Order: sequence, then structure tokens, then C-alpha cells
Amino acid sequence: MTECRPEELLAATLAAQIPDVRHIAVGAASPIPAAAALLHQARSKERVHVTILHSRRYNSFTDGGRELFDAAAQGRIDVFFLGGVQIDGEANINLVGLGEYPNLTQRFPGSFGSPYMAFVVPNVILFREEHSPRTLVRKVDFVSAPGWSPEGVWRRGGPRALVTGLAVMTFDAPRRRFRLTSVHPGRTTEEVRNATGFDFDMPDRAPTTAVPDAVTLGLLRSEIAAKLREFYPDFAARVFPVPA
Amino acid sequence: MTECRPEELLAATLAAQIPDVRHIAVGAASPIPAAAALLHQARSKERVHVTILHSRRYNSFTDGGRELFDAAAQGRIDVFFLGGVQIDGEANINLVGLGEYPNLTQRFPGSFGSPYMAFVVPNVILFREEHSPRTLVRKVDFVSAPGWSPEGVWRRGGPRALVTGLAVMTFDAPRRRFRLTSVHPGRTTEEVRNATGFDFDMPDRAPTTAVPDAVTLGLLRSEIAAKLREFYPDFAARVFPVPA
Amino acid sequence: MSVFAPISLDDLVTQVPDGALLAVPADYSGAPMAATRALIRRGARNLRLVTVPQSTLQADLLIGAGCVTEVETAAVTLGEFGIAPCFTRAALAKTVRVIDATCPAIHAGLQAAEKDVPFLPLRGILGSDLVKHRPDWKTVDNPMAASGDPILLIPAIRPDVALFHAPMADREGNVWIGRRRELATIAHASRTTLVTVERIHDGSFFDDERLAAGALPAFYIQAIAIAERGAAPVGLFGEYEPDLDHLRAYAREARTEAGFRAYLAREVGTAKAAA
Amino acid sequence: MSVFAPISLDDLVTQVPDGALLAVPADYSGAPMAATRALIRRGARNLRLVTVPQSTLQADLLIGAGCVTEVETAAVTLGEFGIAPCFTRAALAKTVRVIDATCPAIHAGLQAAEKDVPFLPLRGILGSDLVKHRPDWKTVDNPMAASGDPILLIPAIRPDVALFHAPMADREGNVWIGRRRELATIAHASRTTLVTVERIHDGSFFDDERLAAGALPAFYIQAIAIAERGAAPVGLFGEYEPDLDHLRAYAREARTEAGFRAYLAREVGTAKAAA
Repeated sequence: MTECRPEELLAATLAAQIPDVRHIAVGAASPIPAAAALLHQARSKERVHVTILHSRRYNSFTDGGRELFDAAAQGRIDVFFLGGVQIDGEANINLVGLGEYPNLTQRFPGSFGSPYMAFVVPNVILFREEHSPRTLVRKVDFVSAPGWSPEGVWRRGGPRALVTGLAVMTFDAPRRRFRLTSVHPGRTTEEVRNATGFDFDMPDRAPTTAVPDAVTLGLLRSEIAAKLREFYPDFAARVFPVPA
Repeated sequence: MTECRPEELLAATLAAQIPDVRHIAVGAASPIPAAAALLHQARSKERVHVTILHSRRYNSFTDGGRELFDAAAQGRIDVFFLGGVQIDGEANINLVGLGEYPNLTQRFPGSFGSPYMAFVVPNVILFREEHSPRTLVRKVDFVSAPGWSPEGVWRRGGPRALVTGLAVMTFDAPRRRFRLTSVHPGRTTEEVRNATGFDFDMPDRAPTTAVPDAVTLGLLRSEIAAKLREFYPDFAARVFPVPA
Repeated sequence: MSVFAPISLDDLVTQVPDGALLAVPADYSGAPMAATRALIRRGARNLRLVTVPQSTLQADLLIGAGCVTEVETAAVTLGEFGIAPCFTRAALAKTVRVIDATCPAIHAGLQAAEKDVPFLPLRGILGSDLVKHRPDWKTVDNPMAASGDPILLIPAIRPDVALFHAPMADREGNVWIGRRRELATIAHASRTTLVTVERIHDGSFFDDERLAAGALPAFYIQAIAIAERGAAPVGLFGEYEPDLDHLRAYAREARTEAGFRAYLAREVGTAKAAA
Repeated sequence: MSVFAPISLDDLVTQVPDGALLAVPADYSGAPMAATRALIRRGARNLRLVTVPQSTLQADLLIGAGCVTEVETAAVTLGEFGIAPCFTRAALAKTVRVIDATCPAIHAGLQAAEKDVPFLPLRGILGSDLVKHRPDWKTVDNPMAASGDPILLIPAIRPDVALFHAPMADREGNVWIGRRRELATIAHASRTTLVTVERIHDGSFFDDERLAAGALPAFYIQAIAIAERGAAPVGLFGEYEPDLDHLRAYAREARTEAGFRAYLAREVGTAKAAA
């Protein structure tokens, strides 16, 4: 039973970063954050609204493509997830490319809504499975969304935490620094340090990331898996195979 | 047959002020302008779109109350009608009140969209049945919509003509002056001058406003009257009584 | 998607606090007349109205009943039945402060709030005396233009409460507004949105794309009450026409203060004494 | 309300002039794939795309086929199938100029055009490197604030042509867009709007308030062509799902220039020689 897949650990770990809120939104192509949001919703006593852009059932927007951004601006979206091809020690993310823009050596899709959502959503959770000096860099080549803003610049929110395949870090915006919060089971602090291209604070003894308990795994494998099948069929089939 | 009601004369006269256009819009509570727009449409060889806010059938807006104004801003509305409790010699209109604002001695409903439509619609036709020194004044007490703008102020359109129960005038925006174009049948230039509180240009001999011909009257009394019955039943019943 | 429970009309209007900035829809977009009467009965005070962009009977009743201190509006009128008598009296007596606006400025102010930006620019209007009397409107030089190009900035309008009537809500608490899209804008711009509906639709609007197209999602809405013929005597889009005889009679009766009091006693019921 | 006549797909795409600024909808709002293939066959050149706010196969095909000189976008990608190969190659080789944007800025730019104002303000974004590389975006001090409060102004985006696919048009030439309201905004903001539809609805959407709620009025639309499964292999809202096998195969095949050419020859047909 307690054999836990990496995706299950990450979904449960992301869910643990979500504070008590009313509305969690998940952008496109984000199956693990979607699982985390649905898990949070399933365990919450209060009514929690989950918007998953990728889904029809979990997307009740009717005012066009701008509504996600307008609703976020109105303060109606409390949690959003952002990834980054590069993420640096000041929580800047890069979704545009490597090299000196516009003379790129590698081109990524583009910034999407990140430079906006990172400002207007109170709790932004950064998520990148690959934890390596290639992804977690000292300084991103291109700032799609800045991790912090100087005083005097209107900003309601920003990155609060970073979850990777190795560890969990929290971001201290005033100090512009990450702090290691936990290391995933079977991984070491040393491994995290070596895999991270930026400097960060470390407690003397980093705890191990909590493994999802049986109830949580049960929820993920039944209720949540069933929901994910609607809009992430490939992911659901791979991570939550239906027993033959 | 050629017995022509005043409303019919006014509708035909307003229709004569409408240039070749694609889209005529008529605001609320404007049965005579509505008749004029429908008359123009019926006589046009080209497809002319008529929007009558008061109607369900002639209102295909689906983007809320702002759509009239946005569509006008986009240059998609070529003709609009405006009234005025007061209209002055520089084509300013007042829909707010008499007296020195905010210390009014008489209060009218308010400016509606006039300060906007007067700028963005190329051809604004002013219409006020009562032609008296009380309505056509030297200077309006409150400028709801200015008739002209100084150089350097963005402005696509504005008042082009004024139709009243006595006469037709055209407005020369660069000179900020009206010019008498025609006097309605049975009225005199002298009468117009005495009834007008502002100075205006007069030709040596002002022609008589053309009376609608039999074809036009036929259109008004059959096709147009039938359409008006949907959204101006009282007006249609009074002006175009259905023969017993 | 959980199921919501409608509340009573009286409970609904307790959620409009005295002093609130209250958005008032135009007649064509669901005038909440039953809720307005309940609001008057509960003795609401010091409301500040913003009409979107104009109002007829709803604003006139609230003003006449003494619930209002201030109204931002492009126009208050009874349309084909003439002047709005209570509005006109209150404006002249200055018992209500009238903040004169124009339709597109009210729409733009709400759209600014919808985006949580401090202002939206708008063409036209410059040279209108409205601008002189609106210190909150600012004329600036268009920062995108090379040379001088004055343009008006309209500040965001953020109602405390949006209150309107709609044909139906569904079991999830979504409200069907059809093509009255200004109701979505008002709800987006407002802190609290309260809705009365004719009926509850069994199911979810989102099960049918045709209905979904006219739905306002539940997460914008704080409370819903059922009020059959809740817009009467004003009409409701796609449902029923205005009661012209009623409105004509109101226009006549409310011409005097005493006539208005009689209308209020008969049609609205006893208002609580002013606090 | 006169009756309109649909035109052929080939005639429709002649109304997209070479060099036009062409609005490209996202996959969820009616990617006009049949029209895109026809546009490639007619040998369109020097198109400037603005994706609203991102694109997948449509932009990638147009770029790969050599129709495009410039693309303003928040992202071009094949979503779960990875990078958009032609976009990525062209961006790195600089055969297409990429104007990097962000979703809400593209929406705001279109809304500015919808109101015919030079700009819309937007919160956030400041400090993103996007701002450094967008000389057309201006940071100003919020004129409504007492003290310094920097805010970004996004200039209006006015496409020459909006082109999208929708489920149906009616006999009057109105188009049903359902809850894909960005299509209304794009049409409002654009000089010319061209639409392909699955089918013609017999009657008028305005005869039924439920359908009217999702209608784009005919007066915004210059021409309509019928194209059954006109969004395939991308999906169409409320109608059909994307063909995932096709998209997966494209992602693989187009990884090389030769593979892309083979796809183009097989799926699109012969393009006219470049002018």
C-alpha cells in the first residue's frame, strides 16, 4: 500500500503548500498541480472552488480568455501554479529561452500569463520536477515573471514555495531567498545542494517530506484519479492505472 | 393623400439628412428618428443596418450595455440622433438642467451617452420638435455634449444638422454656426428667426422643406408603421392609426 | 460542484449594508424590483447608487423612500412616462447628491474595476461640462502620442454590492444572464453580488454549451433568493414585458410627495422607521 | 434582416491580404484549420500574426509554410506534445520575428482597440524582461495616485483580419460563438472578420434568447464560409475533440524540415510558389 509513486508524492506535497482558500486555479498542461488542487478540495471542510483551465467540467469561465486574468486581478483566485524552464534563487522564472535575448540559443514557448499571475495571485506555488543546476540557476537568462518587486511597485502576491522532484523550499520575498523546508524521502540535503544552481538557506537538519498517508493515497487513486481521467487521460492512465 | 402629419414630415426630413451609410443607430425614446432610420433603410439599395435600442428585433447587441458605445468607437455606427432640452448656436446640447450647475432651478434626466456619441459618430443629427427661444438658446446652461472641439482634440464626428418642428439647419463645425437650410411648409423665415434664441446664417431665400411624396408616405404608413408597432405601440397607434 | 441553497428575499437584502455603494442595473437588464421593495421595507439608509448606466423606477423609489444620499448616473427618468419625480425633487432640493456621468464612462469605470486597474481611458467627452464637475476624472496627455493629445481617464467604479434580477439560477448557484453581459461586468467589479431569480433550473447550465454561454459563474455570487415576477412592474428580458399601466400611474401619482407616500404604502408596505 | 450568402473557403482566404496583421485564436476558441490550409495553398506571404493569446498547430503551420514574418504571442507550443517545431526553428534562425507578450496584455490590447483608445493600463508585469524588449509598452506614473505608483500601459492591438472557426452561422449572418467571448473581442477589435462554420442554422439566433446569448452580430462579419470539421485536427468547443494521434504524429514528423515538408504536401496540398 504505502508504495507511493513520485507523482503521488508531488501532488500530496503541492497540496500541503495550499493554505485555506476559496479558489485554486490551475493553468494548462499541469496534471500534478491539478491533482494537488483536487486533493486539497476533497479534504477541505469549506467549499473550495477549483478551476482547471484544461478541463470542461472544472472551468466555468464564460467571459472569454481574459476572465482568468481579470478574476485573478479582482482577488478571486487565491492560489496559482507556475513552472519555469529556469528558476533562479530570487524566484524569477524563465519561460522564453536560453542565451542573450533576442539572440537565443534555445527557444521555449513563451511567458504565457506568468508576468501577470505572479503579481495578482496571493499564493503562487512554483513547480518543476527536474531539480538540477540546469533548471535551478543562479540567474535566469530571461525574466518572464520576477519573483519579487521593489518597494512602491503594486504587487499583491508572488511565489511562496518551490516544489521539485527532490525537495520543498519556501521563498522569503523580503529577503529574496529560498529556504529548504524538506527533502523528499531517500534524498539528502547534500544532493539538493549539489543539484541547485543558486544559494539558499538550509536548516541544520532538513526534515523529510511527508509521504502521503493511506487516506490521501486512497483519495488520489480513486476520487482524484477518476476526475483526472476526464481531462488528463494519458497522465491518469500512466500514474493511476485502472486495475485489470 | 398628400395630407401629411407633422410626424411624417419630420421623419421624412430626418431621413433626408442621412447620407449613404452602413449602420444607423437610434437611442431610447426616439420614435420619429426610428421611423426616419427605417425609412432610409427601406429606400436604400445597399444593405443598411439599423439598430433601435428600444426594440428587440432591431437590436442585435450581445456584449452588454457598453456595446453601442464600443461599436460607435470602432467606427461601426455612422449616424446617431441626439436631442437636447436646450440646444445652442454652437450645437452644444444640454440634457442636465437649467440654472448654474449644481444649483439648478430645473433638473432633467441626465446626459446619457451624448458626450461620447457626439465625438465618435461621424454624422450626428440633432432633433427637437419644439423650436422656441426656450429650447434653442444662445448658450446652454450646461454643456452635456459640446458641438465642436478645439484643434488637437480627437474627434471623429459631431452634429451635422438640426431638425425641428419649424425648420432644418445644417451645422458648420469649423465656423461653429448653424445655417438655415429649409423652412417647413406653412412656416416663414421670420417665424424661424423669432423662435430661435441664437444667431445663425440665412440664405436670401430659404426653400421650403420638401413634403414627403406619395411613395414615401405609403412606405411610412404601411411598412414602417408595422415595424414601429412592435416597439413604439403608442406612437404608432397615434400617428399611423390602423384604418377600421 | 456543490449544491447551493437559495435564501429568503428578506435575508438577501440584509446583505446590503447601510452606506453601501450599490450598483443599479438599467431596466433592460433585470431591475431587482422585489428586492428593492424589500430593501425599502428593511429601512436601508445612506445608500450610494451607481446606475448602470441609467435607471427608472428602481432609483426613483429608493430615492423617494429616503434610502439614498448619493447617485452617480447618466440619467434617471421614467422614459416615455416622463421625469422621475422623486429623483427630480431630491436633486433640486439637494437632499440627494447627483454625480452626473455619461453611459460609456460608467461602463468604463466598471471595466477598470473588473481589471483592478485605477482607470480606463476614454475618447470624447472633453469639453462637456461633466468634466468640470468631476474632479475624479482626469484629463492627461496621451502618453502613447508623440505630440499633445488630451484624453480622459475614468477612475474605477467598485460597487460594494451588485443586486439584480435574472430569469434563473441552477443547482450549482450559477445565474443565467443571457446576453445582458453588463450584469457580468457589474458582478466582476463588485465586492458582493446578490441575485434574485424567477426560478431554479434543475441541473447545471454548464451541461449545455447553449446555456453556458449566458451563465454567470457561481463564484462571483454571494447569495440568491427566489422572487417570482421579481422585476415587475419593470420587464424582464426574455420573460415578461413592463406593466405600462402601472408605470404610467406611478408617473402621475408620484408627482406629489403625498402621492408618492400613498404609492409606497400601497405597493411596498411599511418601511421601518429611519435609524 | 436580410439573408446572407456563404462564400467558398478559397474566396474567403483571398480576403486575407499578404502583409496583414492576422489574429489567431487559441485552440479552445475555434482554430480555423481548414482556412489555414487554404491560406497556405493560396501562398499567403508576410503575414504578421497575433495569437490570442497563444497558438499551437495553426501558428506553427503558417510559420513553417513561410507565410509569416512576425508573430506577437504569449506562447506557441504543441501543449502536451511539446515544442512547436517550426516556430522554434524560425525563432532561433530569426526568419520570423517573435514579439514576446503575455496573455493579459494581448487581451488588454484588443480591448483597447475595441474601445478605440490608444492604450489600456495593466497591473503586474513590471520587472519582467518583456517590458525591456517592448518599446511600445510604456511605464508611467499612475495619474490617479497621489504619490509614485508605476503602472504599465499596453497599446491597442488592431488586427487587419480576424479569422476563426465556429459551430454555426444563422440565415442573417450572425455567428454563434457560445462562451468563447474572446472571439467577440477579436471581431470588435479587427477591421475585417472572416469566419468558417460547421453548418448554417435555419432561422435567426435572435429568435431564441438562449441562442442570442452566444451570438456575434452579423454587422461585425465580412464573410462566412462553410467548412465541416473546419477546426480539425484541433478540436472545436462543444462539437468535437482534438485528434490527439494526428497532433502527436505532427509533433514527431515536423521535428525536421523535411518531415514538415512531407506533412505539408500530404495534409495541406501544394502551396503556390512564393510571389
